[in-house]
Amino acid sequence: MPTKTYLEAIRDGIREEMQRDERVMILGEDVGAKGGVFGVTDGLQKEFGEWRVLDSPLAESCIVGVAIGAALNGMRPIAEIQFQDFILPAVDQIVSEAAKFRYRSNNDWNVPMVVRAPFGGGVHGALYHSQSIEAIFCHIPGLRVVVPSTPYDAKGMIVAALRDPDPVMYFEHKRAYRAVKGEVPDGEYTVPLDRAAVVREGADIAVFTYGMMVHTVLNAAERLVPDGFECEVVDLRALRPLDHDAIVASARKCGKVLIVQEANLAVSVSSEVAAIIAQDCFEHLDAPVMRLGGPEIPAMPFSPPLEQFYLVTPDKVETSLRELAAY
Amino acid sequence: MPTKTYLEAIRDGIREEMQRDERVMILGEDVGAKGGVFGVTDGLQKEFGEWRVLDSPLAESCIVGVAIGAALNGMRPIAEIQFQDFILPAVDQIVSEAAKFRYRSNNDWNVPMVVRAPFGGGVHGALYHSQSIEAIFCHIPGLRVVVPSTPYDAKGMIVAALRDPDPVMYFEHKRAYRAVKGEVPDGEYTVPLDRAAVVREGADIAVFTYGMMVHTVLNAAERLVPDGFECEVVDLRALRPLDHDAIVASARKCGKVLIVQEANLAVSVSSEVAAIIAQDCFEHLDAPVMRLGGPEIPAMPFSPPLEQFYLVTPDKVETSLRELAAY
Amino acid sequence: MAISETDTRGQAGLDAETLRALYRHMLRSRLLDERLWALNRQGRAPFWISGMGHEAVQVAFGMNLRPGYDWVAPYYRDLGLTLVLGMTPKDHLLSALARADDPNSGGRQMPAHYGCHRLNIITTGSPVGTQLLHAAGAALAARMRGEDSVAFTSMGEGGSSEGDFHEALNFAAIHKLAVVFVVENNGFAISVPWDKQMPTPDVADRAQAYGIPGVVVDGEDPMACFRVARDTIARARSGEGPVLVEAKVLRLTSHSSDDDQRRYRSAEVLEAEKLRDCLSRFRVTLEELGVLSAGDADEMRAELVLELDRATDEAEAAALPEPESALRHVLADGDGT
Amino acid sequence: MAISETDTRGQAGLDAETLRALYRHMLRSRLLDERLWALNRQGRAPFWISGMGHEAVQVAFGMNLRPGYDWVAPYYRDLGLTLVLGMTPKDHLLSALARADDPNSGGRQMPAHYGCHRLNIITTGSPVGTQLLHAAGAALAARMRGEDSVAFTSMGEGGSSEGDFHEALNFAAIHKLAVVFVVENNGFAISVPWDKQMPTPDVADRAQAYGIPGVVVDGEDPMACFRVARDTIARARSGEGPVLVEAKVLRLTSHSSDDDQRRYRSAEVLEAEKLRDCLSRFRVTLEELGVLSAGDADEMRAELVLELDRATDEAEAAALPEPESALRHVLADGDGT
Ligand SMILES: Cc1ncc(C[n+]2csc(CCOP(=O)(O)OP(=O)(O)O)c2C)c(N)n1
Ligand SMILES: Cc1ncc(C[n+]2csc(CCOP(=O)(O)OP(=O)(O)O)c2C)c(N)n1
Ligand SMILES: [Mg+2]
Ligand SMILES: [Mg+2]
Repeated sequence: MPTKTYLEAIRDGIREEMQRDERVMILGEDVGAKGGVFGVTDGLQKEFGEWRVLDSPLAESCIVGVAIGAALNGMRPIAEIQFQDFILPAVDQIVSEAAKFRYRSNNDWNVPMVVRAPFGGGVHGALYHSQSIEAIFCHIPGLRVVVPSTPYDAKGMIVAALRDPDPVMYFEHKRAYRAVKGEVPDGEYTVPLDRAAVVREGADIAVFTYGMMVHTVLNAAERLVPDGFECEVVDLRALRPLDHDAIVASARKCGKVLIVQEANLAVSVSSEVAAIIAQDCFEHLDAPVMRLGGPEIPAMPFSPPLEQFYLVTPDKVETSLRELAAY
Repeated sequence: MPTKTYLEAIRDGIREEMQRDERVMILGEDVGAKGGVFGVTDGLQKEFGEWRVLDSPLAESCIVGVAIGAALNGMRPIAEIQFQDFILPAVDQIVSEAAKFRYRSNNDWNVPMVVRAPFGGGVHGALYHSQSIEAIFCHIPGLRVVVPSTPYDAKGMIVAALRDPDPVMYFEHKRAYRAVKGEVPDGEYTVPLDRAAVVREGADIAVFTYGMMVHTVLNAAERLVPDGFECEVVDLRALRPLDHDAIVASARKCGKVLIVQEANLAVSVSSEVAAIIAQDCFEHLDAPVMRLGGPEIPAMPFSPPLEQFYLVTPDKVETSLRELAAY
Repeated sequence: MAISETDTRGQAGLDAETLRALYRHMLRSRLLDERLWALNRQGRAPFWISGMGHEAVQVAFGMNLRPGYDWVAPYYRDLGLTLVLGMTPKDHLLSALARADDPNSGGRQMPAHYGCHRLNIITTGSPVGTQLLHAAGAALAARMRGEDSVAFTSMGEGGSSEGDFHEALNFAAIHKLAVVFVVENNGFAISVPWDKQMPTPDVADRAQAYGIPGVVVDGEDPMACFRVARDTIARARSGEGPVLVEAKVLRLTSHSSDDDQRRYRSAEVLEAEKLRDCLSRFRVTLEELGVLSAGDADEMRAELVLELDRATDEAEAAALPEPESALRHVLADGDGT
Repeated sequence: MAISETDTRGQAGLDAETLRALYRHMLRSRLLDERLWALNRQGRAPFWISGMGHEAVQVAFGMNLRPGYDWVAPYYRDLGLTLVLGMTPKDHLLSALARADDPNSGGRQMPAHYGCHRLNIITTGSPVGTQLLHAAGAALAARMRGEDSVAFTSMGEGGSSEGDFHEALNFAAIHKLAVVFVVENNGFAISVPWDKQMPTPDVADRAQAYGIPGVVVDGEDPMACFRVARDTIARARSGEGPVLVEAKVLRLTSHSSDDDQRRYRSAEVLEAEKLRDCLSRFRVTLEELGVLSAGDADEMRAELVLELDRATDEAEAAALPEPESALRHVLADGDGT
């Protein structure tokens, strides 16, 4: 199997699906000649033309609202938001509209649309190019929210998202684009949009995480091996709906739980995972359900010492794991 | 002390603060001659004039964005959003702007603004006049989010909000407006924006809730008394930041916990309260941390049987409490 | 713009059949609307929001659209439009009574939240203004496939203050999409008068910002509305790009059944407006023109009331939704539910 | 509109001192801008986004505003503006080097996110377009207190596609607020050319939607910019309401240090644009007019480079923020932190 970057895997998935299905189109800022600010759509306008890879005006509500309309009229649009931070002007179109079409029409209408956006920090992106605000969408019934962490999943999930009949929020960690490489099959395959993956097996501590943090956690997990602790690492992948059964299974198996995310903790994915475990694994727990995430500050600052202070690092994860191990 | 409705208490708080402080102003749809769609601002335009009680265009981003600008230039604006459901076009101004001014300017600027909006269902408001989407804002550092449940708190907290130097989201349960009455002192007082309140003491089950659900829970709690169970009911009031110590204290005291809200549960205030308890009260818990809320559907439907199905009622709370009691 | 507003008196090119149909559609909408108010006042329907006074422009556009081929992103006042396109009084009665068979939403939404896939009427929510972008998107898809369908979308003048208004007109104009934007300007957004909503008297002025035609039409003049509808839809269909139409209409009722406009509008003004009602004036015009003869209008009314009575009975007899059905159709269900 | 665009050649009413100041401010901004690029290219500053080519209009407006009295909601290219108002090269160097004493944000934001309470420069975030509403709000407060301050706000032509653009102009026009909206139209939003952004060549056309004056000015012509700035600010200050100014400018660099415009723009066009650069042409003009004599410009430059060198050294010597300080100033802290 060829080895690809996370970014290449996303692009391959999009390109192949565009070749297979002429309804698939991309709408967003700078997606055309520039190929997006990170290069995800590089070359696609040349291959598929100006309409199918359309440079939108600088207006996020327009990008999503137009994508909704196109989806209603037979297209399979990708609405690309340049940075997750800038998705907020489109929140009304996503939450009030896309998420509610099927429900409010009693199944008469649906919106097969994918909203893609890069999130996460550690790239000197400062307050507005580093955010992880997926929690907002994870609260909203009617949406799917997914975050792949590997090139394999990135391709399989973008294809699955493009075939899903409902709106899918597909968030990409921008630090993973070039830093994360892995094997990616040529040709067609999908990865389900509602299943977590156990990416490391263990019986001592269950760690739930997603996105770039999967790699951070895997790194930290290895550091405990010499001391005889085996972590089970669960890549949530599907943030809405969450894979309830997988979460409960790993938490029960290990009895100790750490939840790790880059976003700040309050009212976030980590909160929901902890709540599920507190309700459904009570009799299996051997320790407090611990969480590790960004501090409760508005966003990741620019200056290197501040950015570093914000980030969840393997060291910080290791510290939490050791605390749990010792409990 | 005079008895007032929840609605009158809010209006009294606003009116008195407008009399005391000429920087206080109101901007929103229909706030003027009509006095708001629920009548909260009734009479205020007559008393304070067209500028200080200004009918805005039908544009929520404008309402909040202009309020931010006015706050920067010395005013203490209330941005009134007609229904919480319609706050979404303003999410960018609230989350990207208001919530980040102090932080991003390193304390050089701040936004003393109050955003008011009615939330909640049970009034045949259907999908877009019944929502409880406060969770979105509870995730966001830089905001305060409060929900009073009594007329006393409603007045004290709106005054406190208007004196707070940071943006405060002040959500009012629309069913409480006329249904909830209580004693409200004449004249000036404030209620802190970051403190929960134990509204019923008990040692058997701690129930955490807010808004109209406080009354639903209090009703249900009484039904267990004949069986010898005393619930401690905690009105969270402050949803961001949450009153961590009060939550931990009641949870530890009772060892059994139920969290009740009208909003759907996933990634919500209930999740965060459960996560806090799962982490900080582990050794004191005698039962799973239970949650009760709206179903995971996009919003509360219109038709009476559907609306009734959605609502968290005293019966449903009672069932959960009995389950916990029997555990 | 190219579309001239010709003399609005006389038949002006519209044949008698068209004129009778125009009147009949308007009357049908009005009668249903009155019925829905009555049901509300009797406590049988919890909510109604009316199209009274807006019928002429709605019906005129409806008659010039191709149902099920063209795209329609309406707003809550467009009762008349949906009827012309093929929805029925019974459909809307089922909706107002929140019955399971309400085709708009299965009783999930408030009445007047229209939607019908078969007729390409895009489901509408309550947030004002969002639908304009959906129309632009539908038109984009049609353009990409080389179809000549038109996307119609409408809103009040209040809605034109939302950012989505700008974003939709801008996008449609950039790509010369076949979108007909119609603003039904009744001078009020609930209680807020137009001059607190916009700095110029005409929403149509905004067309200049996008280099597209802006047309103002007297929305109480059905014949003028018909011609503007016919010409603007034809123009859009021929590929000349979007157009913005502003119909000056009357809101003959309070904003909705929850509102009482006497709180913020004077009794004299309200009285005076009744005299300008499109429906009664149009009847007089058509009788003067000989398009309707003496008993015609009354006969039409009687026949429509009959339809309405039957529809009301059927709707009232229809079942409410099952409580647990509230859980269905959040996402596509594997089991087809 | 009332403001006539008079002959842009000749001094046209501007005295030599004003013209020299105009040139000097522009040069100061350019030199700082070049320095910031150099620091970026040397790997000492992680990011820069430039105002090169936009200086004339920025400086012209800056010179006509009253610092600390008027309100300023700028955007990231407005380096020149902030310098005229009273910020210093050192301020921005501290910012670019993410130092603790960066007055914009204490090293929290990317450089070019301007803010200074003392000067009424409202802190800017990255989301495009939001600042226009803040300017309108500041002007509303001023209007309520009866003050004659003006709120200046600026953005690119790309930003004018956002809904907030419409909402801000609409609100300001309804209430005749003293807001001067300036669009620095450089023809590109990152890689997206203006014709994918808007349907007409001039953003100024949008003024018609709000019944306010729309002025197009050659943003590479400092004297024309100065007159437009002077007249529009005076008009706003006198209570005649908002105005929309569009300056046609050149983006002489890539969008930012993360972009390479050669990917989407031809080498010939880029070469040709250099010849239209406001700065070099203005020097020639001023020398022809005798406002600058032979060595003047070089002397100015030498003096400004000296200032810049010193500022660079000081900024590089300044401390980075303490890591834990990241936790401060989320909400007002009781302890005054
Ligand atoms: C985004 C949003 N904000 C507020 C409302 C509440 N609301 C419903 S209708 C309305 C007034 C609409 O006025 P206009 O657009 O002129 O239409 P009209 O009702 O006059 O036909 C308002 C404020 C809403 N539905 N959506
Ligand atoms: C809401 C939002 N969307 C996207 C971006 C990313 N972005 C930053 S600058 C820019 C282009 C701006 O173009 P324009 O307004 O013309 O200003 P210019 O840079 O040309 O001066 C984009 C898309 C952003 N900062 N904010
Ligand atoms: Mg109206
Ligand atoms: Mg530009």
